[in-house]
Amino acid sequence: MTVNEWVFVGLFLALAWLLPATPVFLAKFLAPKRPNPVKQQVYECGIETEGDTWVQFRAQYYVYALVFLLFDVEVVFLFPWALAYNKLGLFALFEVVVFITLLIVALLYTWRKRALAWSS
Amino acid sequence: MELTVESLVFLLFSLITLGGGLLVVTTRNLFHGALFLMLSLFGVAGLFVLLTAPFLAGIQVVVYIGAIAILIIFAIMLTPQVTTTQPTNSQWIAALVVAVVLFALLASVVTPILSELGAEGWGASFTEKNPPPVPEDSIVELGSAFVDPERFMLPFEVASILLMAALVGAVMLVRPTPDEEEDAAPPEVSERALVESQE
Amino acid sequence: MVPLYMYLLVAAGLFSIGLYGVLSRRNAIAILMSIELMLNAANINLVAFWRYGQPANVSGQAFAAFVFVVAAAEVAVGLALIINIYRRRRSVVAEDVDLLKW
Amino acid sequence: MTDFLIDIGFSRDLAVLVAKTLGVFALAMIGLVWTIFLIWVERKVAGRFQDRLGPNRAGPFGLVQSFADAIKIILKEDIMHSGVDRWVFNIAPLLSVMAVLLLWVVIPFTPTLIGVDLSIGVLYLFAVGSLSSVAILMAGWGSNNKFALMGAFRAVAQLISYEVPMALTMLVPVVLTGSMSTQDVVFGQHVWYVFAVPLTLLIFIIASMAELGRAPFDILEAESELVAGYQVEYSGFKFGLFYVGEFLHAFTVGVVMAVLFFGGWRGPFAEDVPLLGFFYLLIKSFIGYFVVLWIRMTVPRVRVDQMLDLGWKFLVPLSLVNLLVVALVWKIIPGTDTIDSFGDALVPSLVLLVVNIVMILGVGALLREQGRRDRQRLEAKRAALEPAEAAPASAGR
Repeated sequence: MTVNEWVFVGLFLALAWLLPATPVFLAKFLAPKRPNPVKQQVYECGIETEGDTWVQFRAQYYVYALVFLLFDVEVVFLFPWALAYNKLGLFALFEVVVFITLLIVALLYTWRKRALAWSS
Repeated sequence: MELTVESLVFLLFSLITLGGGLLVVTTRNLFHGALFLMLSLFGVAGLFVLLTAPFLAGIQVVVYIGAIAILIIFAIMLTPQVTTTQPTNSQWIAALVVAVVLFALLASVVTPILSELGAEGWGASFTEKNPPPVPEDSIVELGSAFVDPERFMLPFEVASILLMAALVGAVMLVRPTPDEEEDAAPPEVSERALVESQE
Repeated sequence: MVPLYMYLLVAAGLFSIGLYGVLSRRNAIAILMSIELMLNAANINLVAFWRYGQPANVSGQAFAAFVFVVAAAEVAVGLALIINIYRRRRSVVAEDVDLLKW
Repeated sequence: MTDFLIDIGFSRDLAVLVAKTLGVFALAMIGLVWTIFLIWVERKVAGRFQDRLGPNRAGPFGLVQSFADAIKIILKEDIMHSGVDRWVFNIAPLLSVMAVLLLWVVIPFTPTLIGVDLSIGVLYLFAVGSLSSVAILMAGWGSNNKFALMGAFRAVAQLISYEVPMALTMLVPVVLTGSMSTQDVVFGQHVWYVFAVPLTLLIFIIASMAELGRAPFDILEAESELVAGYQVEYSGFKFGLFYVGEFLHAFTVGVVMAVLFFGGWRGPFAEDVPLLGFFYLLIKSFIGYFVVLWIRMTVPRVRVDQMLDLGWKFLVPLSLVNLLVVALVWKIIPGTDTIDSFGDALVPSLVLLVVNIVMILGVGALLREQGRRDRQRLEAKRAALEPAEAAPASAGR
């Protein structure tokens, strides 16, 4: 395990910004720029926009993000387990079954409480 | 600290981390705050890579940037005070003083500045520079440690229980309250209402 | 490599910034974000001590991984609380929620 | 390359750095130019599916068409309407391209040619993939447009719903290989994993279709409801970048699928003639890419609630069970921890295949049963609605 292999990733990260940014920068000079008030309106199919952009979002979105976050953490813990799997015994598998079952119980709870239903 | 490529990269990521952090606590716009939080946490992931812990860097990106920051943005959208004219409370000066004093204290403890100035027995010496290399199979080792009954088996299962409890608790809290459910009538009822109104 | 105290210094700085945020911000979500910064400062310390102390022993990495779990649970429940309070009181300012104060 | 640079007088570190930079530049540049070609492929294939010719005027077979489009789009006016969040609005398209380009770092092209063989390769693929939702949120917020923001939220809800099953299916090759490095995963496939764990591949295809945000999962664009989702306010080359990101992502899905399940560069003589391995990978990727296009052209869009239900109530539990079953079988069969030839891998793979077929049949039966019950319930509801006396439909809750 060395740090050096990440040099490539670091360089790529920098370049992956620069390469797409270059044409955008070029377009600043090549493209016409003739703004007018109508053109600069927010596009809402021709109807003038009303009120703030911010509208009340439904709590449903939050529930999905919530379930996702907790399952994400779980998956992250499964990665080293999967990596070491060939060196482990059956007992390790049993532990992971318990680990996953607990989260499935939580998912079932969410499901039963109808928190996962899109239309209430 | 001599100037090498590694120390330059370290400085870059430290700057990203600290700069992002500063912007998080000072910006007026909460959405920008969440984006700066991502930037800062990305810097931390970079520091993890420098510390030869690529696995932790990976989960830093997955968990913090990919999930926690998204959750925070969703929560910001659910509570409409995204921009405030007054982001800080009345005690911000005191808070600033406390933070600066704490930083000075911590810095004086962890760095050898004070002992160089001649103060004996104040700071610990964390001047370690050349630690032994990390073993190749560090992540495999981590995987076995998680399920080893002698090591982290119990924390591993407790982590799962904690996640379960957090999910159940949080879902309890954000479930639509009864009066909100009345607003959004279930489709079955509305269909019935439609039929009844046609009569 | 960079000497250990540089990492500790960065962590101390991040922790202080987070502390300032927790003490001074009014919006509860901003306070939560500052707490995340403090948790990350702790994580930098854990990993740095692991790397410079005993890299052959994975305990430092394991601890950091468990901090991720705690952070995730904390954010999930914390934000759910904030959303719930917002529904009841139409406010996310931490000072307004003072029902249990003295 | 490095040796040559040292010969002409560079210092060792600098030579490595220059060589790496050139490699990075080549990989990223090829990725981007490749996209322009992919747009032509996609339009041609889409044309054939819809009984049209597709582009055929500019150049032979219309090959130059997309290059012309690319030049044209740079010359388009870049409209920044009032109230945009300038920085957020400008960075979002760059980030969306970057999130896809970065995936190419760990793709093994031949036994020897790979950007960099990271020890956490598969986790890296997962981590970089999760960045695209950030780009979408930024685009939605920066646009200062209700439709864009709403589209972004739907899009992110979709992406995160399918990220969990995606990661769980990526874990299966890791379990089978015992390594997270993508190169090791390819080396480990003495029997291609598609022949051992076809169910995993199916889940992976569905999840990555959803990650792509294309039909049948193109709810995030939903032209008729959200105008164009989070891209609505973008014009000129910034819009083009979203386009590039999407097309490149579609092909990248094919490549990742080939690497994880179809043996990557594996094929006859690939280990002796590296170039051959590259062509094998290309062919396999194009087959995967064609399947993605095929599904896009033939399956109608699903509803939001159907999409979320499919993710959380079907794919997540299924992929968890699938992972555990594969792990269990892998542990029960003796000798799976020391596989290094086709002969070693044959028997375990056959057992896994049988188990997988049983699972697929079981899941199919379950789905059929569920579908039958759903239809009955709908029939009952319709019957109850016909007469004036409406049955209390919500009694079940």
